[in-house]
Amino acid sequence: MTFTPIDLRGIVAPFAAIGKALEHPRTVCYPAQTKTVAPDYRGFHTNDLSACIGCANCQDVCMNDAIDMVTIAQERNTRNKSGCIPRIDYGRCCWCNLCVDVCPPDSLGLGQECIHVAERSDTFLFFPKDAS
Amino acid sequence: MQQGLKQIEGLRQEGFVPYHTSLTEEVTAQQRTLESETEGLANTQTLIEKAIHWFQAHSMFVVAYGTGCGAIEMPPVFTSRYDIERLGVVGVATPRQADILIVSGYASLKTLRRIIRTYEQMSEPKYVIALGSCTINGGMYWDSYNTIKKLEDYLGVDMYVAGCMPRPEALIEGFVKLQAAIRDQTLEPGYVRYRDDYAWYRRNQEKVLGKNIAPQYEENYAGMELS
Amino acid sequence: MNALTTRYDVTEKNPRLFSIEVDTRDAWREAIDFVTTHTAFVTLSQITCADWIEEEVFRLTYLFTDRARSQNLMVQLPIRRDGEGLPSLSNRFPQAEVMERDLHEMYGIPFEGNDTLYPFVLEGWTDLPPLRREFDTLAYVHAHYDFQQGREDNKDVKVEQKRRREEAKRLKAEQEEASHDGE
Amino acid sequence: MMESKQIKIFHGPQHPGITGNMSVELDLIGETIQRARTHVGYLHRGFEKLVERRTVLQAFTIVCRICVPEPDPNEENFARAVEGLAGITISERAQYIRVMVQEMSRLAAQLLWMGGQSGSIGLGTVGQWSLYDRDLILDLFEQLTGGRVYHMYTFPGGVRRDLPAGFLLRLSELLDYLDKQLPRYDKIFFDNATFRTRAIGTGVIDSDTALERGYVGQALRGCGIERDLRRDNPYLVYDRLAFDIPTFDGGDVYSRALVRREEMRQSIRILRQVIAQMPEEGLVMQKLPKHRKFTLPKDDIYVATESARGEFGYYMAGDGSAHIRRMQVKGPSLIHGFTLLEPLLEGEELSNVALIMNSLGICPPEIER
Amino acid sequence: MATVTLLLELLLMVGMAYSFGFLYYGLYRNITARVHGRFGPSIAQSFWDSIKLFSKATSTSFGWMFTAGPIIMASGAVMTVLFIPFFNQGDHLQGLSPYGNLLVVLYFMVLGPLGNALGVGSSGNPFGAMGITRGLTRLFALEMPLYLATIGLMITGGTADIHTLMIQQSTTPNLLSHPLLFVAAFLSLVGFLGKSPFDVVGAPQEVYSGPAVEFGGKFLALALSQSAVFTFAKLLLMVDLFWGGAATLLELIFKTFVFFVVTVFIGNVYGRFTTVQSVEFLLKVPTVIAIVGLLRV
Repeated sequence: MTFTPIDLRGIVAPFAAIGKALEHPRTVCYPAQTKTVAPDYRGFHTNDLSACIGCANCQDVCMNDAIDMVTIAQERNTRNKSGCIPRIDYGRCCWCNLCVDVCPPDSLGLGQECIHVAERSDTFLFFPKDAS
Repeated sequence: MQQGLKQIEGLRQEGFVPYHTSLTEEVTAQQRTLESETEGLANTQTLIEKAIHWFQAHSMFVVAYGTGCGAIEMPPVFTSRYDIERLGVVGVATPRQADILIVSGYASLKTLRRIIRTYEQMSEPKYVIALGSCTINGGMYWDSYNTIKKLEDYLGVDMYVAGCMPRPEALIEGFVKLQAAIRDQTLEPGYVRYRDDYAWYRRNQEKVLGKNIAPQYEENYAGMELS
Repeated sequence: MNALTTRYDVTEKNPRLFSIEVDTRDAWREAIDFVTTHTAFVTLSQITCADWIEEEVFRLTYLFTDRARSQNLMVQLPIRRDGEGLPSLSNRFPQAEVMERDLHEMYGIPFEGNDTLYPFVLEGWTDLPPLRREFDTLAYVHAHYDFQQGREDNKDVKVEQKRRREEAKRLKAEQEEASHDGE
Repeated sequence: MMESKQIKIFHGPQHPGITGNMSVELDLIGETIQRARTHVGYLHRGFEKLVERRTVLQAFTIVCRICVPEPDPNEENFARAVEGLAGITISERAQYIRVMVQEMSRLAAQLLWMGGQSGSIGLGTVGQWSLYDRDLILDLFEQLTGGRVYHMYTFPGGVRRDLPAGFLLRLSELLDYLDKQLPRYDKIFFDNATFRTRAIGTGVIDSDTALERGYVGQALRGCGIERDLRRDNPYLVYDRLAFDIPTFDGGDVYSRALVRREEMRQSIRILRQVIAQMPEEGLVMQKLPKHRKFTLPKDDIYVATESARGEFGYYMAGDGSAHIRRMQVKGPSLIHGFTLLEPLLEGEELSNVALIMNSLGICPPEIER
Repeated sequence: MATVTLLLELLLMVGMAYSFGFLYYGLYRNITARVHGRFGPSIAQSFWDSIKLFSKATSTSFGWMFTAGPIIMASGAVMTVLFIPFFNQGDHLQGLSPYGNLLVVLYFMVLGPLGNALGVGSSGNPFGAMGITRGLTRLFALEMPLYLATIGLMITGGTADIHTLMIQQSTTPNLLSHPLLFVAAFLSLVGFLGKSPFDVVGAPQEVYSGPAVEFGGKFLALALSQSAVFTFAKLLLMVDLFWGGAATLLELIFKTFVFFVVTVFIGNVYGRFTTVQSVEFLLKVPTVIAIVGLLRV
């Protein structure tokens, strides 16, 4: 191991980094300040209930078994032959968008909302937000 | 507690609950009232206890253990883009010094042993944050033979963060909520549950890991068994 | 490449990927010797095994890469599924050691002469080697792990559609009957 | 037999100086390593089993999880393997977009590596800056694909979405920013006397055996062997793009760092060309059958992509059904983590373990899948 | 009566060292954060950390030796502070310095690491043992230049009394009259404060935070507090020896802060040497500088 010749540039140049201290930090100070999520972000599901036909294509394509088809109390779409709408288990979902791709009436979508935090693990079973 | 569970079930049974935040907020609000009625947890703290809880909430040491893929969103959280040190959260190297264990995503069986060992070395009060779908109900590895499905069966988990992977904001939100819960003492901490129901947790652990939970650090570990 | 085509029946999968097929262990040994000494394919990049349970074989693929890293050659060999082994290549290619260790764990193929065949990624695994086709991972999961409760109200949509159609028909019939009675 | 002076420690899995969830078992006398053994399996999820259970198009969502720091080479490999087996050709525009995704992901991975490498010698400042810059790339990915880390964007038959409006403009703004930023990293990191003292002459790879043993990426280019799949075995439209393959002769940690430093500049150069050459028109996604009807013929294929750490290969075999019969992942880390790392660590000081592991870019999830 | 005042003053000195130490630690975190391009925590964050750690319900111990370690460490730091005068004039906050001199201070500076070694050794953690070995090796190399520099000062001043040394600098501080000695001592200070490139002892990426590996809860709190006190003591000693001490509290804060900021910047822009490299460096560069400085005295 040698120190010769003295690496003067290597000793002095790093101090240029101190200049960064004079710049104003560009930190995103969440939660005080939020960054806008990209418009096409793949967040939690939305479902246009007036269009959903309850066909279970989304359930079929989901490899994570994350989608249940559940009977709804009040019907919103007369063309919904099964009377069921998808319910998503966010303990399974991987936000891959495949269910959205196969949706025949294009009712299912992924919204921009993406943050859900809870103390209990059984609060991750949602009906998608109604987008109609 | 039990009653709260039933209420959630009831809400689900009704069928149509339009939007997720309303569901969770309602449920947690109901749970809160139930808990404070039955157990009287809140509002009984003395001033000193309040101060201590405040300090505990505003100083959190996270043990550096990236157990799964969620570990990749931890560097942005801890560095200059999101800078969680603003909230008093810093990373430390060893479990002895730490308060928070982040289980970042799926835990394979081999990792679960190490997680349990890490968790048990941490000094109380300690909290667990579970990141991602995989810790809640198996996530996309729900049919994998080597990952556990529900982390809560094996450890006392305090906060779940949805996502695969969760955004850095979601992780910070998890910390913020945990801080609020510690400060106001509104949660039944996971370590208390783990201590009180140890037999149950231990049984679950033994079910998947066998009788010897501790990792095998015997001499010549590498060449131990030739099959 | 020319040397190879004169001696073996080379299949061209695409302009940069070729494969040769051998049947027996001796032929396999010979092929590997030939490939690594007489052609430019000197790097053992990967050892792969595919389980063809219908044909009762494991199809092993030894992937060789040439010096310029521009072409790949697959040397393929079927072996019996019931514990037939192969000589280890770890003497000639140090990197084969860990690949064989992986395959031994995942398929239970014994590689003769590799003394590092102890557990690789699994710890205390007592079931079938997991990548064999007869190992059912979902059954294993259901036997060993619990899932979250609360999803039992899942409906089979086909059944539901049929039920609702019949119900509608019944309702209509009832209505018609009622209107009949009214007359 | 253990000598009395010898101690055995596990460097990991819960250890700040390890690159991911793995561990290295070290026998030490004092702080000198006598023997190193790599242990993996902490991240084993059985991908290859799960892929067999799913249909081809379903399986695509799972492959990006195989390597967390840079998921895109996995998606690229998977897509190209399926396309190769099913005989799909994709449009030129889709190919350019894929090249763009690859290079952006390479840049992001190199910036992440820079954070790890500087962190391994306790120079946290560099990591803080470079992760910020990486995050800017992730922001662009978010706009493009809808996901920050797991993009699930490159799909058999093209890419899943067209570029959003004004995307290329934002990308070129980012490239300008990075152009200004990279010299700052030179000053604080690559020219830093302490990094040079630590890295020069540490972890030297023998160039004679490097090719035969199947080392890839910076391990090869850092000891003077000019190998890069993008040029040797061109895929997508890399043969229409001009770029250099940087090589350095030292074979040590510092040479590998310099290779990566130069590669970042080359990635920027490639991205600039992509922006200039991107075709205006073109179908980004071919029409595919439904996922249960999409079948692969009974055939096998090997495809490889140059990831940020070297050749990343997939072997894939179809069996005539909608499922994949076998998919095996060959990441750069499998060989680097065992065949290369174990001998390389012997005789080194404990302090250099993190340094060497970071410079090899060992990423455990692709070793054990 | 004088004893009571003295005792009160001693308490005040320790209290001041404790609060300034934590304040500086908070500032260190903030300055570092700014260099990183982020906002950083509140300045009082380190206080909160230590209070939280003291309030931990459990802290694992490995027997009385392990418990004694941090206590010896803390007492070493406290004693060091007590023997260093805060001001160069007046009678107050002189501590025990009239009863001891520079040699006593140098002696107490070694006590802490030795106590640490005692405690950590009994935990049986190999990383802790390794950290201690590193610490003691580095300590030996750090003391060389510091001792040589102080010997130089003692020769020129003709005394080992810190107060006298301070008064002698009223015209030109030693920092200007003996720059080589200052540089040598300052490089050693960087090491003493555990800043890069000499932060081999607790290097998390290497020895898993070294001596502190088994410290949790109250032990870690004690270790943190002693390091805060110790940091201030070392800065104070440097100011006293090379910058003529301080007449007022503000001057004291200013001078120690300047030294502190310089060490922080050095720590921010350099990476870490290995143990061997840092020992070699310390034995070659600062020691040689100190010897040259000593010859020119």
